[in-house]
Amino acid sequence: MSAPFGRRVAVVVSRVELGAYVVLEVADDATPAAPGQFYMLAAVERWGGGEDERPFLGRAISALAARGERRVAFLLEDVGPGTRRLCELEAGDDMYLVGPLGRGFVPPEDGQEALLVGGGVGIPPLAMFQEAWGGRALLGFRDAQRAPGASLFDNPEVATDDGSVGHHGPVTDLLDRVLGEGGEFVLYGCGPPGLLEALRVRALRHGVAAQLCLEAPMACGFGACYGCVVETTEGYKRICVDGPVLDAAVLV
Amino acid sequence: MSAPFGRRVAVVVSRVELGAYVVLEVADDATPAAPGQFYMLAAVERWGGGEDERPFLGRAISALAARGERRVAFLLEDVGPGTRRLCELEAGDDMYLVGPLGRGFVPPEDGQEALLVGGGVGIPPLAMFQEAWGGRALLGFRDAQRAPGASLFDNPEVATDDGSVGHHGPVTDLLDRVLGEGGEFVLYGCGPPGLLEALRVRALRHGVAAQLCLEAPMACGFGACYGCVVETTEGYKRICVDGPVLDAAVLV
Amino acid sequence: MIDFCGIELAHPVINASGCFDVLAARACFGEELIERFPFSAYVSKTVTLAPRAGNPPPRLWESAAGMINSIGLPNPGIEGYLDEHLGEYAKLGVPLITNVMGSTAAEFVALLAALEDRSEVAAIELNVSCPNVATGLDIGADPRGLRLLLEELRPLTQKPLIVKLTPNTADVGACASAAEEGGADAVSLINTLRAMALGYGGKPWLGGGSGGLSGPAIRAVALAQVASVAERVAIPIVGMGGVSSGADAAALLEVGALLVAVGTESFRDPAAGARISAELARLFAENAGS
Amino acid sequence: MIDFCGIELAHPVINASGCFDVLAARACFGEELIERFPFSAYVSKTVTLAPRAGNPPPRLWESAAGMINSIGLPNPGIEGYLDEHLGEYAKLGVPLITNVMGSTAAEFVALLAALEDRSEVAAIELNVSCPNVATGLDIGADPRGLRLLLEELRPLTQKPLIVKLTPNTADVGACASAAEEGGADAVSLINTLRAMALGYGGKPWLGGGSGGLSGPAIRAVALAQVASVAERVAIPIVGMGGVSSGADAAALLEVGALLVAVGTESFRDPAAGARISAELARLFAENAGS
Ligand SMILES: Cc1cc2nc3c(=O)[nH]c(=O)nc-3n(C[C@H](O)[C@H](O)[C@H](O)COP(=O)(O)OP(=O)(O)OC[C@H]3O[C@@H](n4cnc5c(N)ncnc54)[C@H](O)[C@@H]3O)c2cc1C
Ligand SMILES: Cc1cc2nc3c(=O)[nH]c(=O)nc-3n(C[C@H](O)[C@H](O)[C@H](O)COP(=O)(O)OP(=O)(O)OC[C@H]3O[C@@H](n4cnc5c(N)ncnc54)[C@H](O)[C@@H]3O)c2cc1C
Ligand SMILES: Cc1cc2nc3c(=O)[nH]c(=O)nc-3n(C[C@H](O)[C@H](O)[C@H](O)COP(=O)(O)O)c2cc1C
Ligand SMILES: Cc1cc2nc3c(=O)[nH]c(=O)nc-3n(C[C@H](O)[C@H](O)[C@H](O)COP(=O)(O)O)c2cc1C
Ligand code: FES
Ligand code: FES
Repeated sequence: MSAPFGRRVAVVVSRVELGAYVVLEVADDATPAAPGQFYMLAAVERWGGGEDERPFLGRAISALAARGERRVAFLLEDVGPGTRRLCELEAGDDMYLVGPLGRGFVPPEDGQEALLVGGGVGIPPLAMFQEAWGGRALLGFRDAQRAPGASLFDNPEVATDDGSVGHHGPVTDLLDRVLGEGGEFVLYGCGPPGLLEALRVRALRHGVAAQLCLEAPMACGFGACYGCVVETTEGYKRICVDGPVLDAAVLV
Repeated sequence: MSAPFGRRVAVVVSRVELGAYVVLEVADDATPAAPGQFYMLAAVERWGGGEDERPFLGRAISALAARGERRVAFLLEDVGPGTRRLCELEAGDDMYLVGPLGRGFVPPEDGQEALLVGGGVGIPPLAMFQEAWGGRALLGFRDAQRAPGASLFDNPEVATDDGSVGHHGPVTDLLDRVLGEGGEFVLYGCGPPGLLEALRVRALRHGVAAQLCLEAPMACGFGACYGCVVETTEGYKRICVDGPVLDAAVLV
Repeated sequence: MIDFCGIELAHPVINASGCFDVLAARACFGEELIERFPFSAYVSKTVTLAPRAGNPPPRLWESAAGMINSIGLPNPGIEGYLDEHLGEYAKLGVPLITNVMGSTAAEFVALLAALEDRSEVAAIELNVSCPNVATGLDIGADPRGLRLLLEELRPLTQKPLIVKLTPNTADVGACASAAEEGGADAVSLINTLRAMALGYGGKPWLGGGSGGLSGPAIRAVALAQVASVAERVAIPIVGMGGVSSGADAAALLEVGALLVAVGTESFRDPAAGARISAELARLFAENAGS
Repeated sequence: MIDFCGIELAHPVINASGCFDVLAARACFGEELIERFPFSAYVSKTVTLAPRAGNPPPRLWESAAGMINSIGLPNPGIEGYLDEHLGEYAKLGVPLITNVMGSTAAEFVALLAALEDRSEVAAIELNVSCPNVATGLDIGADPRGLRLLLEELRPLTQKPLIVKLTPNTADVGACASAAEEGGADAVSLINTLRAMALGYGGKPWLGGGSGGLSGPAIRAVALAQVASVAERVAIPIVGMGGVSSGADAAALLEVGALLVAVGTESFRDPAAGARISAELARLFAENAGS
């Protein structure tokens, strides 16, 4: 299913704060996104003029959910001028939207149990995954301001770096426990680079498959600029079109 | 009286729409401005990212009034990305302020009658003049959306281009009538280039003095860039430091 | 219809080389891309003799009103291009321009030879200006060398040769003039300005060390360079650099360009080419009316 | 304290030539300007032998994250400068650098002679790079000519000579190196990039026809040029171009500048120099602590 060609204007229909995160719901009647797909977003008004006279380019943001009809939702954390401006948007504001883009997760085969391992603002693709295909969610957050992100999941197990909510330590502690219990697992991961690397190593060690949702600075999101590459066993791959979800086995 | 050195942050305390214009009142306890002086203004947040990725530089805006204590007011018309952003500011928003800058009007001598001839968004220096030193206000506006600017004056005579309010025609019609009545006049003018030129010509013709408040694109407002020059009988003069008010006799 | 070196184009807006990958775009946007193809001709990304992997990431830096790229010309090499890409591009239904870069004159000769009997290729753009590869820059910045290169290449092909000039030079007009004297059929400019950004800890951010600046930040530089080239040459000019609206495109045409290419703005809006060409048509209609 | 060509400076931030007129600023801001003077040295606007009126207005165009100026070097000529300005500048209490431009070597010789016995002048900056005046550009863009000019000028003065390089050149490193070989004590860069804008009706907006681009838009170009000059010369470098924060200044120092100059940002914030130098000090303190 392909995305509409070009950038369209969509209206923000709701803005909800979820701890340190902001959830924006946007009216859009294009093809719904699949779990792991993303959109390139920009504010229609005042995109620019922030820190270092940025943002200039759109920002890649994962679909959080295709809630109900003709809606797409996003989870945002203010980490720089682009996400700051997006986080500011209110219901009624206009947003530019390109997408859905990229290749999302492949669902598990019968008999396999999906382990969804997410960190911080990397959770949206996994929340959407769980909604579509189920799976057991193991989530890591920095602190209690971010742990409310877990409310997007059914029966999540939570770890926080500062121990304020759930297990005190990295989410990989939870994963190691589950992997230790044994089973036919497939790992689905999304989060900061360190977490993805930890998942890749565990997938190798335990001989389980892992699909990882990667990030890189992106200029276009549709394969035009060759800017978002990651090194794989088959050379550089563009994360925006060959990913963002890649099999851990191809990463080097 | 000199302006504080540097750019300071000031808070917008009120925003009122006056027809097509916006009046912003800003809290500031520096030296009050004299009639004809101006400030360089910019929004603290999101200055940039508008049309053509502008605004970038501050915008020269005349003081409208030093109303009450520790306040300065401005009258704005949205004519481009800079004034658009300033017009958007609400009470509580931060603004960068440099000023007061430039040389304002010199009050009339005893026995002289000040004729204040203003056009459109050029009226603020004249409103401030009238508050300080009196004078008879002749004001021209494009239409009924702009004519409410006249409410800033005592006993103004109004002309509009479309005849919707007051005299149907240019404000110079009003002026010609008054000049025809005879008297010891001094002209004080501020408005679009065409109006200023018409005032210069009439001042020459009737042998009366005229002080004109000029405009030019400005980068700095404090004489640093040499960008805002106008040709005079003594060569190029910087409008920001040698003006904005210049004697019509020096203009060529 | 515009006659560009004997090629008929429906409107004056084409893509800038390396800023639109139709194969990837088609995978993302499906047939709508073809039906609403935004450009009146399609310019390939730079092709070299041997395949290139490109520079290590990170390859992008967002700067004030623009971006810096250090992509490093990844491409499948001329053979891969001819075997895998060209046939697909031909389905677009617009004239195709192949952009090539050699690090020596002999490489350019071989590239031209490989393209000569491919009728799908309507014209060839010679990239003598890429700031990421030392050789491209050196040829393009030296008028004499550029003329000699063109004199060598011109007899080797029937196809129009467009020279993509480097903006990183003291006198771009002299370079354009040298290209014209050497037999170039058109010139295109500007390529990206050499630029750099530091990341955390003060180390160069880009995997390639430095890169090229594009986008609105360079628009006014592009306008000046196109204007000065237009004063020096009679051959058609493809103007580019920071074009993001019909007004920007109109300005380049006003100072002497025949075509306008859109690069970075397509990243922000994949259909930017079509929007810009529509805005341009509207501006022309307004001016004709007044 | 920083030792810049034997001159002691309190911090590494100075003004860019032509971007801060202390006499006008003092009229606007009074004694506070002197008490809180933002720069560790004061660089004059370019002075020429004869007085110049400058270009006809309009002289300014606001562009994406920057501005284009076509001021045209108005100045009272070297005599007017010495008689009316220098004495006032001397009251600032910081070392003074006089920026001069000649359209021939002979003019530079005369300018140096006029400055030689004025002890208020700590150093001389040679503007061989102004894009508004053809000659300045030509000398600065050609390494050989630049070396010859320096060889001629170097013996004529005891004062340090800073060469303000032109950025509108193929290889700024080669120019810097030529200046060093010719005897320059320091180089400064970048000057504005040649640029243009059209106004209503498609006519050039600027009274001077074209102008120079400055501000954040050129920041990444400045960083690349300063870095490439630093690889070629051992003499001190004054880096400038789009500096608007301590982080921008730190990046220029990181790639090899000894001082940083602030131009356009002073227009937006007259006290920008002081803010940038304070931010820089904070960054240094943080790094020293970590
Ligand atoms: C497929 C995908 C999905 C994503 N999904 C989400 C999501 O659902 N929610 C969410 O909040 N985020 C998501 N992100 C991350 C988000 O796109 C980036 O964090 C984005 O760059 C933030 O922009 P910013 O302006 O806020 O921050 P930036 O200032 O761009 O900082 C973000 C990071 O970019 C780098 N950086 C800093 N300055 C620059 C510069 N000038 N140029 C280039 N890089 C720079 C640094 O590594 C920095 O840590 C996703 C990213 C990808 C690729
Ligand atoms: C001393 C003084 C006092 C002023 N007082 C007031 C006041 O009280 N209220 C008020 O509303 N205005 C006032 N102005 C006018 C105001 O400063 C200008 O209109 C300002 O430039 C508007 O900025 P903008 O971004 O909104 O519009 P711009 O887009 O800057 O357009 C304004 C005009 O600038 C020119 N222009 C267009 N594009 C550019 C560009 N890229 N670069 C340079 N010039 C361009 C055109 O002539 C255009 O008509 C005053 C000006 C001066 C000099
Ligand atoms: C990501 C990227 C990749 C580019 N790749 C090429 C290329 O392969 N060959 C080439 O000649 N120019 C290349 N360019 C330069 C563009 O064709 C164009 O000259 C430049 O970006 C200025 O136009 P713009 O400001 O519209 O982007 C590239 C530019 C960008 C931003
Ligand atoms: C309005 C203006 C006037 C300038 N005048 C001069 C000048 O007289 N002599 C000179 O050497 N450079 C001049 N410059 C160039 C600056 O010194 C500086 O090299 C350039 O602006 C880049 O720095 P910035 O981006 O911080 O402004 C001028 C720049 C501007 C914007
Ligand atoms: S973001 Fe441009 S190719 Fe991936
Ligand atoms: S605005 Fe800079 S000198 Fe007047």
